[in-house]
Amino acid sequence: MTARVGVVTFPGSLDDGDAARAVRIAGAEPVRLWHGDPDLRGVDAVVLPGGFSYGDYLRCGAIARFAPVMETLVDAARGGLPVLGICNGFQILCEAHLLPGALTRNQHLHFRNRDQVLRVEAVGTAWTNAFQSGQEILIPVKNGEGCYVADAATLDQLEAEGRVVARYVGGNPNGSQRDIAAITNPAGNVVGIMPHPEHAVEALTGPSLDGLGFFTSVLKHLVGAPA
Amino acid sequence: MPRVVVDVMLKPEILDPQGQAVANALPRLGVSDVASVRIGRRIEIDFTGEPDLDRAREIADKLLANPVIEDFTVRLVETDETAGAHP
Amino acid sequence: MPRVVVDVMLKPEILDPQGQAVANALPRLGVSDVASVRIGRRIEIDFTGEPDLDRAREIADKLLANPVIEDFTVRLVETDETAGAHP
Amino acid sequence: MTTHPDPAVRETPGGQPAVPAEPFAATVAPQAGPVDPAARPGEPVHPESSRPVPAADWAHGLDTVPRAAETPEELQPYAELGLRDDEYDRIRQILGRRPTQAELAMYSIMWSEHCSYKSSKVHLRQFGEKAPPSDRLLAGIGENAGVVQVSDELAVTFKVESHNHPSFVEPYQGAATGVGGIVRDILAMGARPVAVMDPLRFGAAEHPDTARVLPGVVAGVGGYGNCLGLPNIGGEVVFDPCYQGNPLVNALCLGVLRVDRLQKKEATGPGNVVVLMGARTGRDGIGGVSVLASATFDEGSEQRRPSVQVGDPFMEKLLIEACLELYDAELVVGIQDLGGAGLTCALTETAASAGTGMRVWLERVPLREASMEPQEILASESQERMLLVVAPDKLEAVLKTAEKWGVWATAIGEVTAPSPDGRPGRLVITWRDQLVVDVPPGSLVDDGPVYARPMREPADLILLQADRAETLPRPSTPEALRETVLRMIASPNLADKTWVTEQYDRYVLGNTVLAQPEDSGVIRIDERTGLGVALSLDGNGRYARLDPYHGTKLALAEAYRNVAVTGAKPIAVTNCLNFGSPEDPGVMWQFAEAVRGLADGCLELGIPVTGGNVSFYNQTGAAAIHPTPVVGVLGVLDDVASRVPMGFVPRTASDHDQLFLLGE
Ligand SMILES: Nc1ncnc2c1ncn2[C@@H]1O[C@H](COP(=O)(O)OP(=O)(O)O)[C@@H](O)[C@H]1O
Repeated sequence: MTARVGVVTFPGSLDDGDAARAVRIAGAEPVRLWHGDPDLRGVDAVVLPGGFSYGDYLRCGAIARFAPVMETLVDAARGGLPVLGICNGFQILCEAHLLPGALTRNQHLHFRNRDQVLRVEAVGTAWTNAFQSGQEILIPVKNGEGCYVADAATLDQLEAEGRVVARYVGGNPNGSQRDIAAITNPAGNVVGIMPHPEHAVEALTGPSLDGLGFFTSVLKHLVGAPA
Repeated sequence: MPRVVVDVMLKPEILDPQGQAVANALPRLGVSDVASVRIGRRIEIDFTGEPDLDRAREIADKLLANPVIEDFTVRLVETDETAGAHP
Repeated sequence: MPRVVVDVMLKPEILDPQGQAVANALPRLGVSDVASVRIGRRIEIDFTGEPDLDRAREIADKLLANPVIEDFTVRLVETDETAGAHP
Repeated sequence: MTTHPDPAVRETPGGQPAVPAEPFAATVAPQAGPVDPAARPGEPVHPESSRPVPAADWAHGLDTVPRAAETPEELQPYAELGLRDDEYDRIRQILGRRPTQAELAMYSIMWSEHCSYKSSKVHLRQFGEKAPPSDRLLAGIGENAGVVQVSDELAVTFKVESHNHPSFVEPYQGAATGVGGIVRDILAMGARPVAVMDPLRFGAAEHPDTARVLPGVVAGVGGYGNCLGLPNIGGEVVFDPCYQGNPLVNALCLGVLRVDRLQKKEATGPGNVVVLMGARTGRDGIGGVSVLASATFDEGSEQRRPSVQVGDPFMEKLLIEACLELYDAELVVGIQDLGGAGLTCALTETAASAGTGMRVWLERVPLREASMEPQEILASESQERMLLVVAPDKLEAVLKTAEKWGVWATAIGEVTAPSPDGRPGRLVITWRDQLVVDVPPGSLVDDGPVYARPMREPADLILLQADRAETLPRPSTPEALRETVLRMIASPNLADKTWVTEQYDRYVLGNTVLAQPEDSGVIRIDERTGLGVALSLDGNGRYARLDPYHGTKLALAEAYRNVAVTGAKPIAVTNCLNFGSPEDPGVMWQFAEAVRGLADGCLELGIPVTGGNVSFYNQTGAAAIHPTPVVGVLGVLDDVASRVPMGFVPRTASDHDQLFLLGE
């Protein structure tokens, strides 16, 4: 049976179609979820896509967090449902307190889009088990508010528990503390990542195919997961 | 030491999409008695010596506010009244 | 009618690149006596009825500020004191 | 010599038009939106003609049609609004009385250079006359944007437009709303916008004002385009002192549609409902019209300074999704974006193109500021709005869709029949029961002035042309050569543009096959078949200054080559003509030559101009910018996998590529 992976569309979501395409290319069935509908439609995992939900006004992700779908999703994530937040999705996960810390304005104050090398460090999560520990991958980064911040105790804890999923290599594009590009929750089912794996799944349109690993990981995870 | 606070707000006739987005979100938090929300910038300036209001006004005019679409006010505030001091 | 003003500032330990950019630009304007600049948000809330400080505090806590990185204060201001009213 | 247009004035029907009883007044506000006191539906409307004008309205200065008829000699600030004596006389002739304040504002906008193309029309005709026959062209010049069929099911639409002056005044918002405006043009054709490009020109790189304008413009283009989720696939950044004070901010949008989703702007079908959808209307970019139009009536008007348009890309994104859903459900009869001339342009163009009339209850327009007056509402350039024409039985479904996406949608009027004798209908607008506008819509859209402006080759041209490149000293020593190379590398015009292009999202939508720094952007438009299009925009003001005819041809040829080398077949052209004042015979000559060059070039290459935009008055005092025609070429690739990128592909050591130089 093919896994069903939900992709949530908020008003202002932009990479939702791309996330659904990546899910499809990875071999799963994308299921579109609507911000105003709390029903998760029985999906096996959920992607919160990139974009500017609610225009990113006030703070990125601040308003999206109160969408009806988020109420269900927060509970489901606490219960172990794999959730991947990409860019704006990462911001929403932090605002919803599923992940610690916050994403703030890039230090150089500009939106920046470039192809970025990352080092995958935590490969035990639901979304990164297809990678080798220490593997370097190339995927696009594009954000205006991607600078990850948290207090020192939180950062130390993330490091100690092996919850830094990926770091920027060869230049930090936004000033993120400790070059953090992606983190996970203690259970490893919720991952937030600033760069965009869904834009690196086809040779024709991306800088590599490295992004596909995130989507194949969750399929592998689901096969191994108890029903 | 008092600090200078510059408040920069969009002119009233200028569209404030941020404020509008927040106002539209409030009913979902169960808030229905808000008529309007406007969002601007609050800028806190600490001088090395005595705070200098005229100087601050000049900075605001040249750098902090965009006079085409924004208005600003400049005032002195005791430091313990400022937002940063209230955890 | 008085209006509620919520000031949201980054916590002191959080880096404020915008404030820093302004501080760095000041010497070029001939200003050398500014020690620091911090930039936050000023949010003006008009209620349909009586302004409700408790309600505003709740909105600020839930939505307007992110407690991980920001502090806020809530206060009542007479409308003619607000930035928008000063051309 | 300036020729005055032939004042072929239609007879004005006497008496008051029959005002139909109010059909319905429905508003939906965004689900979670605040209550808007100005959008109160369901108020009874009494035709103003049925009762005497209350004295109180006179005191308020509301200028109604009956009042205009009774006070023919009242002074009106038409000159301040940019209308000439003869143009004002013509309006009086058309109406058979003086215009009301609101009507005056409408004519001044619609007869402006910007909207009426009064100086360029006589030249632009060549694009149609010289265009090769094409069976691909589904919509051409005269529509919001040209539409070209690229497969049995799919068509693409593209257009480039300028937002030069607003971007000088307020670089961020000017550029942002420039992108927003062209995106709505594309949306109005029935297409999903899928990419943007931005040809930009600034003053000298080291000039202090460039440090204000350039970062703001780039942030604005990025801020709006990124937030809409449109990949930016190319553009230009050019520095030249001639653009100091007159930066050029042109924006192109590309859209894709199913052939059977092509939308029309015609307000057909009397009884159909006119719906305003999108943002509320505020005092944005009124350009002084309202203030001036009411100058003689209202002393307090100085406070209402004309204000800058502020864009809300989030609202536009919702508007796009809402419109596309309406097209798919076949819920609209006609649609038109609200651009430069706001409601005035949308109401008159949709009615005029169908020959119908329209009855509008202006107080139903949702307002941001309750104190706005009729002429302000009609002139407002508030962004993120569309005008829909909807069959009555579809109205509810339309309002539901708007509600789903959280945009305002309000029935503000209805389409009325042409007069029984076959003449087109009239546009009748009331404001709180008072008749404020009663005009033949065609008189604003089609019967504006047309000028054949005087033209003269600029006196300095001979001198400029005599100063030939061949006479410049050549580097003759290795040292001098090195010097030249370093100087060229250091030139801002040749420098790497990454600082700009990194601020744009090129990946969103996942169909970007080539983007900057490639010569052309390439977008896949059909994932199934690999069908795609290539787009390139080029212009060279310095060449055009030396020889506008050949300079324009060169721009066309460059864009054409850029598209061709990707492997695409060029099929259509768009253009944005940025010039100084048409009242300067030298500029007018440059313009005419440029248009002739482009039309001839397209004829030789066998591809049609499908649309474009003219921006005049890019000048400070007597100093005009270089004539700057920007030409865009679109090509088709049957399979984007076969595209040829410009870089050399790394090969294994034994397998070298060979290099050839083609041409002279
Ligand atoms: N330089 C040009 N070349 C070809 N067509 C042009 C040019 N300038 C304007 N047009 C056409 O004239 C019509 C009116 O232009 P414009 O007012 O910019 O359109 P809109 O009403 O969509 O804003 C459009 O169809 C446009 O394509």
